Amino acid sequence: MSETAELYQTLIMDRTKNPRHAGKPAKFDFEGHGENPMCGDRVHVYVADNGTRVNHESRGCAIMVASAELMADAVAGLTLDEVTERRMAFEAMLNSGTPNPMLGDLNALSGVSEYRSRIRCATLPWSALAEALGGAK
Amino acid sequence: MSETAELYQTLIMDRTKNPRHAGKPAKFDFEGHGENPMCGDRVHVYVADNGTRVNHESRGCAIMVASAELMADAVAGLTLDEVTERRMAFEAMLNSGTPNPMLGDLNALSGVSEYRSRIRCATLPWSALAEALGGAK
Amino acid sequence: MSAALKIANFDIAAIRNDFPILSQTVHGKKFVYLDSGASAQKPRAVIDAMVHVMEAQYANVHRGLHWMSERTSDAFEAVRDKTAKFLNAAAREEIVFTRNATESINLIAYTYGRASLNPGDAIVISEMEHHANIVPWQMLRDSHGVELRVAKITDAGEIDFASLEDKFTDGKVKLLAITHMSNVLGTYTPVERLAKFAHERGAKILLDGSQAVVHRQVNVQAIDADFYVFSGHKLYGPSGIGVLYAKREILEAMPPFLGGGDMIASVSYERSTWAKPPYRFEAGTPAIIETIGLGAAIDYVEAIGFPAIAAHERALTDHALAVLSKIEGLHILGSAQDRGGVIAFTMDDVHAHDIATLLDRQGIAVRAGHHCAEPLMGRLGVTSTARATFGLYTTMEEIDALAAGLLRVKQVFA
Amino acid sequence: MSAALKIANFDIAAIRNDFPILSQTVHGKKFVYLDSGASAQKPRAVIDAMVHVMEAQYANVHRGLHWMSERTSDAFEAVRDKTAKFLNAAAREEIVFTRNATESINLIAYTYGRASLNPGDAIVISEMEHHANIVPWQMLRDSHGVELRVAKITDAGEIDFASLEDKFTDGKVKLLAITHMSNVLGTYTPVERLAKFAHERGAKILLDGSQAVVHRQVNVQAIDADFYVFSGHKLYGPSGIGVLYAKREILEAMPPFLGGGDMIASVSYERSTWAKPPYRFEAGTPAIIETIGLGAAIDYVEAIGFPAIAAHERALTDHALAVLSKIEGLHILGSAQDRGGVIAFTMDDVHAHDIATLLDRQGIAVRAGHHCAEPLMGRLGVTSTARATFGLYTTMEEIDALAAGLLRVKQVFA
Ligand SMILES: Cc1ncc(COP(=O)(O)O)c(C=O)c1O
Ligand SMILES: Cc1ncc(COP(=O)(O)O)c(C=O)c1O
Repeated sequence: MSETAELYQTLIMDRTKNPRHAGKPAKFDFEGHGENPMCGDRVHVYVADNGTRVNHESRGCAIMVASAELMADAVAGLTLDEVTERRMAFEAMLNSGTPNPMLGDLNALSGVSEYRSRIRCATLPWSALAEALGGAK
Repeated sequence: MSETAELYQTLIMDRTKNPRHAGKPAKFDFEGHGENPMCGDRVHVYVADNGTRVNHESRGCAIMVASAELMADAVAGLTLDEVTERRMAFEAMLNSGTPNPMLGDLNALSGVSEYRSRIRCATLPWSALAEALGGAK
Repeated sequence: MSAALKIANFDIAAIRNDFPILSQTVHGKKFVYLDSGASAQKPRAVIDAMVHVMEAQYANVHRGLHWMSERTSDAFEAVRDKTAKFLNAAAREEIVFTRNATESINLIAYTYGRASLNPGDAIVISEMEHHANIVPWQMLRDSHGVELRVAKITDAGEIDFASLEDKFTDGKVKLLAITHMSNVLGTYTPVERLAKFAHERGAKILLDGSQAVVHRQVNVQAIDADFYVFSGHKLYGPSGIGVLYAKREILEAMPPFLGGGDMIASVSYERSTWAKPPYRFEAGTPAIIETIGLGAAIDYVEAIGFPAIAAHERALTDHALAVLSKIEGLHILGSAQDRGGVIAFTMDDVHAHDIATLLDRQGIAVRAGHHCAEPLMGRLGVTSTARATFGLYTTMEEIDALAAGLLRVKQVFA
Repeated sequence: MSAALKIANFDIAAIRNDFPILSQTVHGKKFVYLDSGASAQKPRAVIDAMVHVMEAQYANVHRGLHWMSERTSDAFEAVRDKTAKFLNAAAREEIVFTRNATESINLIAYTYGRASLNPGDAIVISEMEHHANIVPWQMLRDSHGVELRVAKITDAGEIDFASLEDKFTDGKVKLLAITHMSNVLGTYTPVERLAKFAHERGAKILLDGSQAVVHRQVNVQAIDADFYVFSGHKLYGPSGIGVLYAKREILEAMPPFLGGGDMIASVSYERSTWAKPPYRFEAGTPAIIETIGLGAAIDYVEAIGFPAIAAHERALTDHALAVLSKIEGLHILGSAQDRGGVIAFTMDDVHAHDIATLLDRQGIAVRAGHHCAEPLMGRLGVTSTARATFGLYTTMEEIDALAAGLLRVKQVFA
């Protein structure tokens, strides 16, 4: 099914099916929520251990779950400013479809740029994270 | 101006400019009112002398005034049933455009059939008359 | 595979030729449009009718004495006659033109609702309504103090008459507002029975015909509907035009909705008086071109005929239910006895969004989401579903393509 | 006779070629359309844009994840950007699509009016409003207990600022709702001054731009308009599509108008929450094809450019005022300093209906009646008038044809 390879590639499918950061941790410092009213999808993000661990509880599509997973990988241990920087670069990459070396594995989501209505799926975990970190300021 | 001859013919123009039945009589038996909300035109009809005389006060277009005039000619002295019969024949003639021998001079208005939006102008005096004669029943 | 071809007078190839868009490709694949329930494609006849107005016979309607205006008014008003005949209304004056079904329902809520319902009165809807038949009544409830009650549906997706009876027992219900066909479950509701039910209990009935009118001959007099609404764009007509049918005596008693030109008898600063229905409810310049387009759509559908359309769609639906239920892990929502060509489904471990995107990559357009029926999603225990809907141009092959496409989706998620 | 040809970049012959309908004949005569103020004709570009949607790129908007729906949504939303730019709005979210100017004004009355005006507050309109800017306020007055005040116009047909001042003295006025250009007198109102006037007195201002937007570049930020409304069909666009501009913070605070799909954030039976503007005010399937047609109309007008359009219409109006005022017994209504191509007139001893019918026989389309401005007719001491209105395709020759036609009308009534 080559025509979908660019979006539903191995990395995304793998992380959707075998999430590494799913579930609510026993202890956490901050939490944030994201919800897409258009489809009812939602994600809850937890930041624990001084910002070195990010978890999510997700009810949504493969793109959203994979995005939450890759985000959790990408932001662990970053400063607030660095998180903001990643988020902006990530959104720019989703809009343009051009991978950005700084984003590493997050570039696996660049295919979303061809599906404008799916961009929200990919950004939802980041909104939830921003809400969580709003409490950290 | 031949192209308008069929509607604004001599009889109509003559009766519009020199009405014979215009004005409110000193004494009358019945009266009725007609008004076209779309343009604000109005006609008031008076029936006097036992139905042998019909007058009108008109504020409206040439078609309406001529129609009121020719109506006043046509119905003077008729019975209620005959008036109703004339009215129905007149309206049928306006819709079809086919003159009806029974209608005499009223056939001068047959050109109105080509101007659907003007049919109301020609029938307004007859509505006013019907209202007046409603009181006669 | 060729069941559709057996239907008398129904030449699917010729019909597809009437719809220019169907020969498009998407992502280099044949375009398979299974989203007609959201909005249908337009036949050449509708496009041509609209072009004709704009090229040869256009002016504002009603107010003009000149030739173009008279001809345009005639063409516009002829569609009112046509629509009245289409629904078998008793009179042309019972047809009000709106933008869409949504506006039609809101018009009723704002006029009939505010003038004829009193605080303490109740309105009943069902669990399978579109937001268009929920939100206007909530707004009326909140502004006007009426009560909003929701009658249950069965697990099969049919009206639960026991629950309905229950909602009516205290005698407060003045209006039953209910769909004629669910846009999620495909259920046709028993409208004659519902109308009788409501009338026997002193309530009026409003039917949301948005989906039904496309698939079945509707006879508002036989149903004894008080209100019936639909949208032109789902009936192969233009966007921007909808219909509200209401019984004459109801319309006569209704206050106006929007104020402005054409809906008045006279205007003075102190007091204005209203035109008779239907004009009382049509303020301002109407959707002239679109109304004429709707007329062409009605002609088109009637030329094919509802017996043939219904038979074709019956065959499509049967086939789709058969092939889709063979796909393991796929769950079809609803199993009403009387159901039509609207099939919503979920798949184990695959989100509806992903189904839609992966099908789209194969040229197949389906919808995914809550289908403007969030409360129904809750009732069904899902948050969103994929949905395939059929039109008169849908083929058996397209349904097979859907089934094949879904198997590929499963592979990706295997 | 060739004044129009002197305007840079304005090739009237080429422009007329863009409008297929203008080459029609009526009663065997060249078609002279002088009724653009009621509704304008459509250029090929608008017709083509609508056909393109229906033939190649159509689906319902906003809710679809598939290619056709995404592309249609993009095309639809691009018109919102275009319209925002056209009016120089500060943000695309300030543009709400409606059916027409009439619905736009009613939307404001139903939402802003009911939520932000209180019994005892007053609304001021002028003596030269269209029914669309009178009746919605009367309805609000009657349902909601606000007061409706009418500021006078001068005999020339301009806003009487002394009278306006008078209406505002008690500080109760919360809204000034006034036309940007009279559809009878052709008067342009001094909108910047009016906005400043209203704002200094604590009132908001709504401008009815139905006529003005066709002839002049509108800049809602420079005007500082709170609300601005117009219809697509007068701007060479399709019927069935209108625009409401409102400042963002005003829209944000407004409750919804119609309830249904697309205007919600979430729906449950107990409580629904509303989408952000502009979607909050766009319930149900919008006029998709018509919105895209409006986009093409805006492109068309902007490609010609308002400087050229305004210069052409200025020349037409000057010429028309000159030749018509030479006709004995003909009376032009209004003589504002700043006036445009809308000329209403009466003739001694000839009713407006008869003028229209006799001109129509010569192929010339003018309007006759009260032009949806009955109270203004009263102010002017007439019951109806004839009216010629010009569009960007109107020629000097057509104005001469009108003058010649009117002389023949006089002959018939001589
Ligand atoms: C000044 C003015 N306001 C409002 C309107 C109403 O426009 P519409 O009928 O398109 O809603 C018109 C046109 O009829 C107009 O000329
Ligand atoms: C059952 C039902 N009711 C109402 C609507 C609303 O139709 P529209 O958006 O055309 O107003 C729809 C379609 O979206 C529908 O399927």
